[in-house]
Amino acid sequence: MSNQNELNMDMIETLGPEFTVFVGLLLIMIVPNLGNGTFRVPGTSIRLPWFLGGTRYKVVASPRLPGLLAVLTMAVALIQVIWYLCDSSAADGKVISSENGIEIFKVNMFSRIFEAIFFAALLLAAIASLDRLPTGSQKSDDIDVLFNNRRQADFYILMLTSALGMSVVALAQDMFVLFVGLELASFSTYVLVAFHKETRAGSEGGAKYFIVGSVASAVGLYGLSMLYLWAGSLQFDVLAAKWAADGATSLSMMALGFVLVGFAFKISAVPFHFAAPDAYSGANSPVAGVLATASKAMGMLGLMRVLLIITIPDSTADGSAVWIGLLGVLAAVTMTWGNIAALGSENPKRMLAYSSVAHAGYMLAALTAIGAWNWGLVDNAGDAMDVVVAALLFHMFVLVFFKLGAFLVLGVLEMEGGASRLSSLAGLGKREPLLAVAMFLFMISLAGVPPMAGFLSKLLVIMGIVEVATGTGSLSSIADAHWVWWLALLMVINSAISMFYYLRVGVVMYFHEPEEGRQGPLASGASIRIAIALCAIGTVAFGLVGGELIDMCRDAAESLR
Amino acid sequence: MIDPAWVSVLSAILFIIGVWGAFTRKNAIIVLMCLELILNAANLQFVAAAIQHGDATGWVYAIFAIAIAASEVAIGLAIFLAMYGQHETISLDDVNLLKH
Amino acid sequence: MGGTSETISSTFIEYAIFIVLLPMLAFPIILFLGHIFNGNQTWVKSAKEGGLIALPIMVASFVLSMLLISEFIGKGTGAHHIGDWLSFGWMSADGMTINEKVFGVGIYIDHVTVMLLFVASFLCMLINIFSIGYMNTDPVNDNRNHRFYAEFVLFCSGMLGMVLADSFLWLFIFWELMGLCSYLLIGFYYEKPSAAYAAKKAFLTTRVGDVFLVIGLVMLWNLFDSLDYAVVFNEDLIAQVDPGQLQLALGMMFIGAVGKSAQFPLHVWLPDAMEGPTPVSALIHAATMVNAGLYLVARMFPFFGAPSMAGELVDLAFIIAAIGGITAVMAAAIAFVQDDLKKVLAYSTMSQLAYIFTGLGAALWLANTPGMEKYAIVAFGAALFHLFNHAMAKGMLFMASGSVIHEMHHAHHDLHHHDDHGDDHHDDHHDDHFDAQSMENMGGLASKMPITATAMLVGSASIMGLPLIGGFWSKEGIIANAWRVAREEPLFLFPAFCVLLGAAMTGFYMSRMWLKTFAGKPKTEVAANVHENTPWIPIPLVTLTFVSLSSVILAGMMFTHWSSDSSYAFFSEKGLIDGLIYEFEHIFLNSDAFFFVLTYFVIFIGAIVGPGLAMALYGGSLKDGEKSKPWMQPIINLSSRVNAKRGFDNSAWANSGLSDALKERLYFDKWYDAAMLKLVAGFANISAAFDKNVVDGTIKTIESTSQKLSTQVRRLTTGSARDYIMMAALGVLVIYLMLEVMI
Amino acid sequence: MNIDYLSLMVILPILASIFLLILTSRLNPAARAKFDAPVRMASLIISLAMFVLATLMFLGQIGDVGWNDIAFNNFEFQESYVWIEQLGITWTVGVDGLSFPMVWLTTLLMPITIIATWNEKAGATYFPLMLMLGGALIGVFVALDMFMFYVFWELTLIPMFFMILKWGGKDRKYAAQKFFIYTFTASVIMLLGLLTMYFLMDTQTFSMQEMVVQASGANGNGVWLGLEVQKVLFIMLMLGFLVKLPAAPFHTWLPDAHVQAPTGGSMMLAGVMLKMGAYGMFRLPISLFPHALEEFRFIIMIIGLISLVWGAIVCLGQTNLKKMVAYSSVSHMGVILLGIASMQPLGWAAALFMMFAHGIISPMLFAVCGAFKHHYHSMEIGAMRGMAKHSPWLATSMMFGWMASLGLPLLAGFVAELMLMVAYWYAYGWWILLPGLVLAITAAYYLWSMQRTIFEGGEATQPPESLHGEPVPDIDNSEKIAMLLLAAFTILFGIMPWIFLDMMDMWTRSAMAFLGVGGA
Repeated sequence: MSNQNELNMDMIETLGPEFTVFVGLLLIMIVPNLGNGTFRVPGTSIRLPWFLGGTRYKVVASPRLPGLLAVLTMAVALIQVIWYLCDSSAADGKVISSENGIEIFKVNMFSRIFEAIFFAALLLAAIASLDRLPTGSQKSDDIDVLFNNRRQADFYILMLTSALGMSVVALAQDMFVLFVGLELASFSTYVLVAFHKETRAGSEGGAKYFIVGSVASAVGLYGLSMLYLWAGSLQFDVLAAKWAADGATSLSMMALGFVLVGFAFKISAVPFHFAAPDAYSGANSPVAGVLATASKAMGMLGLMRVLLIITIPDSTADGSAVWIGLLGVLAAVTMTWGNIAALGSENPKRMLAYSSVAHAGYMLAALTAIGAWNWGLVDNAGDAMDVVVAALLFHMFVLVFFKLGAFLVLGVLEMEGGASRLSSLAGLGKREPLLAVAMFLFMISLAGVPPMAGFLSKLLVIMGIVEVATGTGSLSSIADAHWVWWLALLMVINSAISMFYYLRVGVVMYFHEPEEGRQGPLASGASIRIAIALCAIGTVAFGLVGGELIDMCRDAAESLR
Repeated sequence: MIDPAWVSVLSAILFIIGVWGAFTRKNAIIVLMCLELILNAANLQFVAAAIQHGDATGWVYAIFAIAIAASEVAIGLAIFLAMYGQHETISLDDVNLLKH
Repeated sequence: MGGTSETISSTFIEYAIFIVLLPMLAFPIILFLGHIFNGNQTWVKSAKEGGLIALPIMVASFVLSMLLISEFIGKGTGAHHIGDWLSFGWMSADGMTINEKVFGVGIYIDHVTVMLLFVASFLCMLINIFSIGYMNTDPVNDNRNHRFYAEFVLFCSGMLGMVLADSFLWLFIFWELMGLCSYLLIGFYYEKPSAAYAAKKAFLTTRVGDVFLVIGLVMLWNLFDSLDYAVVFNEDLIAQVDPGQLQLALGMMFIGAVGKSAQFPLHVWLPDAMEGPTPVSALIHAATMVNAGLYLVARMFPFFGAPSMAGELVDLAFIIAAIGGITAVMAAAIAFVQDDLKKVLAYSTMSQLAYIFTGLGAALWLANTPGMEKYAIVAFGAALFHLFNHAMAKGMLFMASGSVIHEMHHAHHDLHHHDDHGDDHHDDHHDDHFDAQSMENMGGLASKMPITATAMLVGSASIMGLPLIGGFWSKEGIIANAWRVAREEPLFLFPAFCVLLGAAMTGFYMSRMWLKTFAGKPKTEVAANVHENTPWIPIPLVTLTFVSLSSVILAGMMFTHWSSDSSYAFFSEKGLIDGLIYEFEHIFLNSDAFFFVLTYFVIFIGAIVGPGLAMALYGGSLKDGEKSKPWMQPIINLSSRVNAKRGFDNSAWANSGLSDALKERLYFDKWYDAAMLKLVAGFANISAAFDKNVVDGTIKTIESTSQKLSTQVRRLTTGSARDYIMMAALGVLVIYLMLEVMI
Repeated sequence: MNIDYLSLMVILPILASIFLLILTSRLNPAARAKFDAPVRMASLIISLAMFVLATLMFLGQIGDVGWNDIAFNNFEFQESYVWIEQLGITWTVGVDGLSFPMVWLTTLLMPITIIATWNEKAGATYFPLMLMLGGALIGVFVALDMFMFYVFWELTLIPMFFMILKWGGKDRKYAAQKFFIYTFTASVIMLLGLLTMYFLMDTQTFSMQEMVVQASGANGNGVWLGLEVQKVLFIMLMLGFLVKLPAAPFHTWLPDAHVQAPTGGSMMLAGVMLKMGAYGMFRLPISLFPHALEEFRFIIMIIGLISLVWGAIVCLGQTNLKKMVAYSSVSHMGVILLGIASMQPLGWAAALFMMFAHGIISPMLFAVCGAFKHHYHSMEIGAMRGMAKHSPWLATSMMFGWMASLGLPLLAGFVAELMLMVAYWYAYGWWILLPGLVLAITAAYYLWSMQRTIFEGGEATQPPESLHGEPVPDIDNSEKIAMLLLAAFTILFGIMPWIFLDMMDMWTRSAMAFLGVGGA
């Protein structure tokens, strides 16, 4: 493990993806503004070209440029991340610390895989957005009018800043750094959600998301301050040591509770999820997709950092984490609430939002299982954690494909004129068979039907839970299993409930006649279709051959310890 | 010198006021102000804790938090402005097109 | 009885399977050819729409059967194991070992088989001939006779297979096959709702019996681990079986026989089954299939005869006899009031089958009672001989009735054609205004249809048991043996009285039928214009007349001592003449005073009281100037005289409640229908509704409730950001409270 | 040459189906209609090839297998490949006396179904779905890896869902969802049971074969995993299979699915898909938890009885032809449970043969129903009478199918019923009156429906209004071929049941000996 505290090539290599994003950010800011602008040397009439402003060059004036730049940036960053992931020795365990030895960033498989999730989600969203932001505008109340040349750049800048913020969260070794990254990402997403500010729904969704989100993160910040009060540092290792030494005090519990509120909002766990459906329905679909995948993964990351690093009991200790009961209840309520609410939802985006709540419940259930990690685990207490964390990572990774994919399909419909009613999807099976098939794949993957990736991920999660619950594998009756087993049962039952609304999408697509005026194939949008195709391929491929990814996730899970 | 504990109490009071205000007030701007209250409560706590622990990092945290609060307000106001442009109100209760 | 049968080797038993297979293979061929050549003139004329394909097959079957019979009659039993049909594992009760068990398939022949085989193959062949005359000359059957012949040969295959089978399993399999054919043939005129109803009723009623038969077979299998006759009739094995269990098993099987042979209380299907074409009635519902139940009971004989079972199975024997007794009287009584020629015969069939059941019951009782075994063979022989006589006579009677109906119909058609000159002369066989089967429309046909009338006369006499003719020998035997048992066992007085009463009733209703049809003056114009001119039909009639008349010779051949094992000797040791003398002596000059009186009493009531009453009521001379054949004319004259002298008005009786009840068939059909409709169908409808509303309703309620719940849950998302924050705050509060509780 | 024929039989139809579906997906409806005939022909050829393959396997032309000597937990044509190494998941295929008849049946029904529904609309999509369904079904039967089994188990839902949804009747939307959700719910609970079992094993494995070895090793002297656990896992696993079977009271998805499904869907659903449930029971809970089976045999028997009796009684109250047949399926599936509960090799063999026989007979019933609907545009019993006159082929087929279903001797269904009765009486004595009663009720509802369809209908009865006065048609040639084939096989297996019964019998015998269950 090497500590670094100055900017050098090694650090750039270590933080390669982040630098890439940063460079890309600068490029998007600068490149579209390149022109034949000159500046006059003061006191002279000599005008030196400084290439900013003036008449912009034709190449850089292309409205597509910011998008392409963002896609390029994200693609490069993703490739870098994958490179690191495949070559685990390259960047593993590298720590960036401040001069007084405070660890700021730590690069390991765990953070890398989250970066991969973030970049993948944002890359797909960016690709999908390429066609969604046409230049020029035709009708005054058309959503397309929102996106003029200038705002192209804004949109992608925000995407890249959120990418940056998220990777900071992934890398952070200090709670406050994590929080700063979280805020950076959050602010970008607030604005992205409100990017439709010229529509009533867009501005409203943005405002609500902002209000609730910022209250949540403010509470989180307050929690941090209490933590700081408690431990005198916000370093993870310091906090963990302190926790191990002191155990749960009311101050630390309260502090951690507040911190968790901030993350719980991000993963939209009940009862912090209320703004999510509004935000998803107000935002445009790719952004909503990002919220449901990358943003959620970010919240999950925070939760895992706090719960699994700080508050996990010693592996030698006999017992479970203090929060296990709480998290168990939260998980149960969240998954059930989400599914029940989604059952009758007539707005597909809200439905997906509620389904995302339910997925948060599944993930919380998995975390709960980790809380029981010392349950009868004689051989190796850490194993269960690895398994469950790996399952969670896998789940969040593949969720990018089918959750975002589903939103992107709605995005295609939005380009035509809205996807806020289930009936917008009507007749898609006839109009766009491939899109409909893709959507159906996403839906059954969300529900967890083999051989989709969603099945494998859910299977892994349930396997993780069951493995923890069964302990050493000798039970005299099922009642002797840890109670998290019942969470697994609830989870499968919830999967069955969720089948109802996922299938309904299929039914609407294939059964219902299209709405008035929505006949024939949809307007072509090559890039969004490419993104959807990628999602579909990912959904099927990771379901059939997810082995490598599972390996990666396992490595990542081990590096968390 | 004041016992840092009292500062914590003060910050707790501020926090409670802030949270209370956040869900009792309809006016978005006032909610924003309540948000600031919560953030400032955190700042106070940071500072107090920094003194208590004799650790300078707390100060740094506070300064960062102020910057965050500032940008939060900027974003918030921009979003509310957009909202006002569409809904012609900044009452959070009246902006409920999206629900259920 | 008792005594192991001598197993003899045989050449023809190797080929016996073809007796069954030939007609079975003819089934698809006729069906297929009929489908292809439907309406083709060559097919209609030369092949008689399949009739002339079926006939050679049936002749071949008959010839093969006769060859087989010739090898076995009076000699012993034979078995030919063809192979294993099913083999399966059977775990012993301790769960330790799994043994291999099999259901075999093969041929088994003993004297019961021989009797039934002859009856079946002979009548199948004759009725095939009759059918060609009957079916192919009626336009209503055009273009669908091939279906008739196909189903006919399939039925024959079933009947012959049942008889030849070497295990109860295959007996049941062919039994069901017959049931299917019966169903199809009763429903031959599918467009008639009454035929459709009758077909369903027949199948369902027999099915009820079959269910019990299956259960009985299953029980039997569990007792013996086999259903092969060779195994289950082994006395050593029978000795190891619990008699109570065996009696239950046999009792269950008997219920199956009750259904198939139309005995009380599963008799309701038989009269309705007359909706089928007359050859079907003759073959299936009089001569062969209904005998299957008798055959099954006769097959049980070895169980009753086994020494280890002595005295254990008498209850079942009594039940069999009692069911027979009840049915004998009941059916005869209903036959009093039927006007439909075929219905009278149908009830007569029921009644006569009941006789045989009583006879078998008595025989089984005798076999099962220590000390009485020696009489069992006489009772058994009487029952089987009656089966033979009845099959021949009733087959003939039905064919004769078919002939009458056929000619009536033709006559009606001709008249009809003359009357309204073709403005509406489509061939509607089932003219609402004219019932060709009703005796009320007949009368005086003796002169116009001499062959038919003769056949009918001989047949009726045989059924009635007029001395020396047909059923006389066997009926006397049955009644005598029933009484023989009754003398030992008072319970048997009931069936014994029943059969005695039945004898008189038979005399009445058979005479009534013949007189109403053939004597007196034509009651309708149609009856006055009847001619007997259809080809093919007389052949079987004449043949069977001679068979019935020759029963005296058969009696001399000791048919009355027919038994299932080799203790029956074809042409008893004494030879034909000695046999005859023995039989005459035995019947008319019985040394036992009781039986001596009984014989003459039966002759008196059956041959004098019954017919005399019928003559008094229904007798009458032919139309002036018409003469029937000399052997019938005296009877007609006598009836006319009795009628004139002793005739009385029976309208009081005819209008009485009992008469109504009999016309309504004692309300059995009504009650059964009501039970089906009200109880079963009602329960089924309720069940269906329950399934829909409650079982499925639960699912639907879960669904709709969760939808409602969803609405409620989503209502919490009010749309106001303040509420969201408040919910979150509340949530946090709850969480902290929970933590306080938990920690 | 070493070809993995079983995997081929799974993969080939699925890949072909995906290929055909993608091939025509971008075309507009008119252009796609041109593909109907070629796609149909391609599907038929593929399915026929599979049938030939399976038949050659059976006849020993491929592989030279002694089918009647396969002992329990031994498999033929076994092949194994690593699938997801990280989880120990493999792609393992193999067949034994339990699964091969079902594989063969599936390959038999695929071409027959395609022929029977030759003129189905939108064939370019329909026939590939049929192929996919067939492939997935075969996948279920040949899978020897728990994961693979579950994957194919669920995969079968998807093509069937679309078949109901796109080609179904008026209420198809509801029926398709109900079908999917109901069975999915049960199967996820089964999945949880499987996973729990997986983690309780000493040596965790997804291989069913190794699982059975492990389980029987422990069951021999004690109870594998403990009786309590075994019972819970047994229930969880059985739940999934009981719903699929379906057994009362979980059967209500079936009538809806059947009534709404297109003919081909119904044929496959009744013919093979229901059998998945019974197959799964034998393959997993029974093979693994014999002690729990002993504990629950009476309850299983009662559930079977309820299905049997209730299904039959409800049949009697139906006025919809297809619904009646659907409930009769419920009734017949009860027989399988009775067979299992009898705990005799004979009873198990009866259950297996019932699966097989019903797999041939019920497609015929549904083909008849489909033809009825297709030609008379109505499903109500009594809407069309006198079929014997105007539609002799359909009438004959109906008569044959109905008779086969009510257990007429020498047709396939009888053998199973007879064997069942024998074993059942041995195990449960006078309870036999109830199955006996059902034999009569079954006859009653079939005869009742025939009386109102085949018979009657003289001059007085008018064809239904739905025909709009057009002449009443008999069935098409393609339907005739399908019916004839099904009838031929019904007779074949009725007269010569040993063709597959022997291997089933061998399986049940060795299974019972191996598991150490059975007897009084």
